[in-house]
Amino acid sequence: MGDPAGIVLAAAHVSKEFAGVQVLFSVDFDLRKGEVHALMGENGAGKSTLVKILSGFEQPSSGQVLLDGQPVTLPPNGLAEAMGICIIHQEFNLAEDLTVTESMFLGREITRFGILDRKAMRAATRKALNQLGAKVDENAVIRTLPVAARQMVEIAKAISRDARVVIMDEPTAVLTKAETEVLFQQIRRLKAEGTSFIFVSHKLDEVIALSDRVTILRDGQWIKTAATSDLTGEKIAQLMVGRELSSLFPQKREPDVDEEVVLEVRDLSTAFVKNASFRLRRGEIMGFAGLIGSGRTELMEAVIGLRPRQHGQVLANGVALPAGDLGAGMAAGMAYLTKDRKGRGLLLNNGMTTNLTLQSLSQHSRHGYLVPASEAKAMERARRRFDIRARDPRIVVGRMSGGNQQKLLLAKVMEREPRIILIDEPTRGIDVGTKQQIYNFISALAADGAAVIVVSSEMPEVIGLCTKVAVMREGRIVGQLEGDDITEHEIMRYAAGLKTAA
Amino acid sequence: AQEAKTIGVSIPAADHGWTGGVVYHAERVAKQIMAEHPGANVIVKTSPDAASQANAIQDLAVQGLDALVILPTDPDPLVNAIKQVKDAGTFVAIVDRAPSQNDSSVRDLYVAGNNFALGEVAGQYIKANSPDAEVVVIRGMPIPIDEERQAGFDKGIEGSNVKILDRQFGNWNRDDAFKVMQDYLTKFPKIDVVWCQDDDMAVGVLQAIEQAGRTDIQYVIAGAGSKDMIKKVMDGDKMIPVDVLYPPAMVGTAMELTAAAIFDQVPVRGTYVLDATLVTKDNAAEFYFPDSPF
Amino acid sequence: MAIEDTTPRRSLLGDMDLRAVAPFVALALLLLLGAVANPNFISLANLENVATRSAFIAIIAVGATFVISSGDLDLSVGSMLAFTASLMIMFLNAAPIADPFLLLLAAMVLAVLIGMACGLANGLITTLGKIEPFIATLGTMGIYRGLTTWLSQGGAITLESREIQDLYRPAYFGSILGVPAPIAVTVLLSLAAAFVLYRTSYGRHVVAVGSNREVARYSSIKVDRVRTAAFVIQGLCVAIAVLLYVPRLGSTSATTGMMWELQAITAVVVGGTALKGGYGRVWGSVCGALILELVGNIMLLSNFISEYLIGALQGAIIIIAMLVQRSLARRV
Amino acid sequence: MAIEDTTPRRSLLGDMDLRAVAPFVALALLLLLGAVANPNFISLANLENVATRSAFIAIIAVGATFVISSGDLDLSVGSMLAFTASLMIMFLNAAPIADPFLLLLAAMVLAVLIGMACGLANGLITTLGKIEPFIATLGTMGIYRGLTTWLSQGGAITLESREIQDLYRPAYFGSILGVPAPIAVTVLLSLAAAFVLYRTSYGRHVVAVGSNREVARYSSIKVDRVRTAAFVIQGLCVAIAVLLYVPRLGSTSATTGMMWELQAITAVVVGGTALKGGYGRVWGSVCGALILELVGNIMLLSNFISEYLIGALQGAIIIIAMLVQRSLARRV
Ligand SMILES: Nc1ncnc2c1ncn2[C@@H]1O[C@H](COP(=O)(O)OP(=O)(O)OP(=O)(O)O)[C@@H](O)[C@H]1O
Ligand SMILES: Nc1ncnc2c1ncn2[C@@H]1O[C@H](COP(=O)(O)OP(=O)(O)OP(=O)(O)O)[C@@H](O)[C@H]1O
Ligand SMILES: [Mg+2]
Ligand SMILES: [Mg+2]
Repeated sequence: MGDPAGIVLAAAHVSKEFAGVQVLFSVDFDLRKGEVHALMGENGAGKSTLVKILSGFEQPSSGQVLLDGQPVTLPPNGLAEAMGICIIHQEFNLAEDLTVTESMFLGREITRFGILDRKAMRAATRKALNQLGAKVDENAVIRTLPVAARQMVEIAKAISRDARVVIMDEPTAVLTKAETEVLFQQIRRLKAEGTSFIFVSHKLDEVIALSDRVTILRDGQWIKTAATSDLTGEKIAQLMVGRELSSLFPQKREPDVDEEVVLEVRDLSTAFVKNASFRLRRGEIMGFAGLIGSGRTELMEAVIGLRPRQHGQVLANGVALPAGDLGAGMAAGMAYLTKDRKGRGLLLNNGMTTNLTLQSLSQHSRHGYLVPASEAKAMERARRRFDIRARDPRIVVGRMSGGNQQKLLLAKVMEREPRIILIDEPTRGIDVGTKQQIYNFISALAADGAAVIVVSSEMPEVIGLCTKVAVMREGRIVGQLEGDDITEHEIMRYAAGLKTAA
Repeated sequence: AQEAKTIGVSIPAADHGWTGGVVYHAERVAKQIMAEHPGANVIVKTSPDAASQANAIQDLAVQGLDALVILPTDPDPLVNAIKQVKDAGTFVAIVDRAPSQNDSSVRDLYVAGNNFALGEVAGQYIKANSPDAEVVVIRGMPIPIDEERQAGFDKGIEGSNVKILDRQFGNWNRDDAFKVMQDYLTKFPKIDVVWCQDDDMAVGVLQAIEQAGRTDIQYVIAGAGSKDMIKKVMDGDKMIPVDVLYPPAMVGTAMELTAAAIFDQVPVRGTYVLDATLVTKDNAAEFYFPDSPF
Repeated sequence: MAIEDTTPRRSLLGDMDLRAVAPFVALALLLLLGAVANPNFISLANLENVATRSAFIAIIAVGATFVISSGDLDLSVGSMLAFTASLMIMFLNAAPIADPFLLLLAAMVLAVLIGMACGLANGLITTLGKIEPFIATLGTMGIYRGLTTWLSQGGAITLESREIQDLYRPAYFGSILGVPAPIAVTVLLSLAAAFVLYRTSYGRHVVAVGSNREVARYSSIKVDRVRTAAFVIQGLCVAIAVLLYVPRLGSTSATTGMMWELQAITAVVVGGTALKGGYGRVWGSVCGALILELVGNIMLLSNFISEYLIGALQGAIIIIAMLVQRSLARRV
Repeated sequence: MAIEDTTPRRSLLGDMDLRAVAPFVALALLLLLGAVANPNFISLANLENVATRSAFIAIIAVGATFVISSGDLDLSVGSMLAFTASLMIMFLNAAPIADPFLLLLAAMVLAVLIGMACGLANGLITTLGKIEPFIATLGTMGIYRGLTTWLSQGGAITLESREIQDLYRPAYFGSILGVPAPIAVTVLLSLAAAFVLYRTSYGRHVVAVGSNREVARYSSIKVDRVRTAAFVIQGLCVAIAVLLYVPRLGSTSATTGMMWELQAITAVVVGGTALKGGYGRVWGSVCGALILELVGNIMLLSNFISEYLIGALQGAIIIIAMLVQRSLARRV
């Protein structure tokens, strides 16, 4: 058994179309034993589709999947796991009502004499989570977990299954650097044991650090497969986008010292966040860094009014906002972009336009009724502004590629033309080309006088974009950095608790 | 002073005109009995279906009964429950609807409303007044009471040329009867007589006929004796020349007999059959109670 | 991902897109079946009868479309109708206003207010009380029906004044430009409802709330308010049905409107609205009500069917209608 | 965030965690209320009566817990009971086997098979036909009830043989170790059901399917099979209820078991199971059935309430019970 070249899993001339729209064009791909093979490409290039085909969740329209050199038809719905192929989907695939342990073993419960062996399953779950250094309670119900913790559950589920091939579709999109590091250690360990990985990511540095080979797709076409050592970040980006990329981040622009303060948070506490205070000036881009579960999301949601606050004040343009009143926050020109785009951001069963205008309908109504033409115009504008690509304009949002969903969500939030913008993970799952566009966009907003908060787990993003960075740890703002102090090293020291502001 | 005695009265819930009348009369007579016999405690309970009526009987028994008067929603399923009470030595009176096993092992007193006769009297009237009529029938709900009425009706028209065009269920409900009648009117170009065996349904039937503007229908025979229909008979309404009496007051009769049995030791065991009186213009005034809800 | 294709383009004449046509095809098939069963069936008079009497369920179903699209359910509509109609008749009987025309007008306003108040109660119990709508409205169903029974003391509540009756009759039996009044009212109401559901922010919010409450909340939609308003719209529709019901039989009892809630919900679902919310079709619901009424009509007009089996056949036909609808919807 | 803390630890005695205690607290409050209303209420005889007769709804509700947890709904249970019981009685009356004991045994097996077949039909129509369970089972509700009407030709079907009746009586009226048979059956069935729901892969799959069909499908769970099996379990439970129903009432008609579906669903939801699926509580459902029965019992025993208002009060009490349950659930 086994291909001479040690090729475990391969795609040969694989094409795929959905309802007449072709998304993959005769793509070739092969995965060697014990390698990490990165798959890269713009949003909508077809990466997720390709890995779904390689794990049986989709069948190719033409072409073949080869396992150990033999053509196979992979069984659907995760049954390919029995053949040693395991996948982490780009979007979460967990039932909210189940516990972590129940999710880990769903569909392959351990039983003794037909009775669930719950103890054994709990222990195995604990072990898998510990390996990843994840502080997630194995008895917690998925519904109560933050996004990143869910991702850790997904990862734990996949790597605990003794698979020969593990496919990870953007596993690190919501992880911070620290968690990513632990994950990479585990991948390297398993790789040494002979497991093969397909790794989909938009984070170039991760790809270069982890992968052995890289395959690049563009618009559903295979472009290049090469050893990672032969490539650089710029080269990959150029191959993906099809053009030269200049520097990713625009020039930083420090706002004037006596520019007015548009947002002031005083001593705000929620169930988890304690005594957070910060100020945001007109034209400023402020970053929030921290580890998973450090409370950044909770703080932002309390500021905008999505969560009750226990005490503290939020002043927008000097006016105090009532607690827990999102409407008031919005009326004050604020907007919040959630990180959980599937659960809280977009209506997956509706079209793009419905989603785009959902929180700005008043702008499209005349005498109380909606004007479809006006909505269509807004959609057209958003499509150009955020480079939203959908090959079928009537597609329901849930079927769009992850990155394009993110762009649509960004467009939705920007529709109201807010002046104080809180963005949680602005570029989650977005390709480098578009990232650059989004950074430019944020920068332009600030230059235009808006104030922006960027909550991000991507260190370069915080460093490259922000003129001020707050670092959170266990619900508290433990440090604020400005100017040249904003370095990866400094941020990490605060985030890890090695340093606290006086 | 008289000793304290409890009479339990279990009747169907007031979910329809006739049963509404039953509740009215049961409560009326209950007050009356308690006024006449200072020691009497009469408890009236209603139940929507057989199973819950079986429960209600149990609940009454728990309170310690000396007598039980029951008008069963559906008699057969209640036999076991009634027997339990009877076996405990309680005086039992069954009203209106007889179980298939209806002897002294089940009850002491049976006040029979006569469903068979209700159908029969209506049938006989048609046979006598329009022996060649083409009749449409609107039935109630598919339960034994309705079946008995149909059998009685068939007996009543036996030997005449009366032709039954169709029988459909109107669920003892005005709106459903309205629909069924509308469809009959579409289906049959000529209808002479409608037998709808219930006054509630007659309301819908009359409305449908009026709306269609059809003049071929000679009359409608309903039944039970609601005040609205008796009034029509009294006023000489051509469409409602007669009504067949099926008085909800029979529950009161049974309660009075039961009170007599347990307080005054009057021997009232056995079967009392009520007539299904034909109410005509001449005797209508006797049966008109404007204050009754039914 | 549980993604169904809910096509976004809708014109004012509603959801007449390819997929939404399915219930109308089922309707057409039924009409054909009816024509085979009995030649009288296809007569204008019969079809007019059927359409006219489907008006009650259709009007209630239009309201139910809002409640169901927003992800809720209202089981109390039948008893709400009985309750509202009873109060309206009692008001007319009490005649606190001498002028019959003004009295009638006042009674109609009263009915509308009562209907909306009942809807509001349902909405508040469901949203503020955070009780499953199924249970909340099962509870209020008991309450409204119980109150009706109590008001009627188990008997009937009948409109007494001949004058009012004659004045009011045309509201049901009259016609507007040759169209029977109930049909005209249903069409106008549906137009208005389709407008609200497809062409206003509120309608969009209803769909968003039914589709995903969290997404709606994060989009600064007042979820509880939208849901409650849908219940109030349902109450309004019930009141409109009452306004047509009272002139028809002029009387209510404890059985008035029994099981109508199930019929209304069935009409809505047969019409293509998803019970889990997030997608509503006003005209589909009206079509569903027509289908239900036609099924009963065909049964009665055909001569082959034992009266005992009618219930069974109705059940079977509903299932078949849904299968037809589904397989069509999948094809287009 | 709409985060509800669904505590994860479940023991075999079910879902007796802190939050699941809520319905039992509501039950305790009702017991208190009852004791105030009538001194006879708290007597052992009365409580035993109530518990005994809540058995029908409790047993059906245990089955409904599976269907509802898996995200479906079965409205046909009441008519399924009538249909199965009718066939069982007709079989006993036809007496194809001479030996009464064997005859009875055969009839019981037959009832179980019929119940399961009815459940299977519901499951297949819902899953293969891809019809909303609400509509699919509303359809089969009509079918089963219609067939019952037809079998009884509009009348009643009554168990004739005295011998069989006497032989069968103890199944309902007898007791096992001093516990009335229906209570014993309910407890044993609930234990078995709790075991299946909480301690087997199948139970886990039911909850997963109810929580998120797509996730379940992606976890290589045969979603349709799990859902259909839940319907079959529901059918089995209905059949078990029939086995107790026939010795108690010995007779069926077209109105047998009417509205029981609503009672069973109410019991399940009052017991804490979520109607949208993904979370089931067997013991909660049994407790819910007890609550419903107690409400009726208290009404009957208290002598102040107008007959006409009972329905209204029952509705109100259900809403109050849910409010109590919810506010408790939120506190703990
Ligand atoms: N089930 C589907 N039906 C219709 N179109 C689909 C479906 N799944 C994917 N597509 C389309 O296929 C194209 C490729 O999507 P895919 O998810 O593979 O992109 P991707 O490379 O993973 O992008 P991203 O980086 O944004 O995740 C997109 O245009 C998407 O809209
Ligand atoms: N491991 C964990 N398991 C369960 N809950 C957690 C965990 N870590 C933090 N939380 C909870 O998460 C909330 C704070 O997380 P929040 O999402 O605000 O943090 P964050 O910094 O935005 O991180 P993330 O990257 O996860 O979004 C708090 O309610 C906290 O109790
Ligand atoms: Mg992707
Ligand atoms: Mg966060």
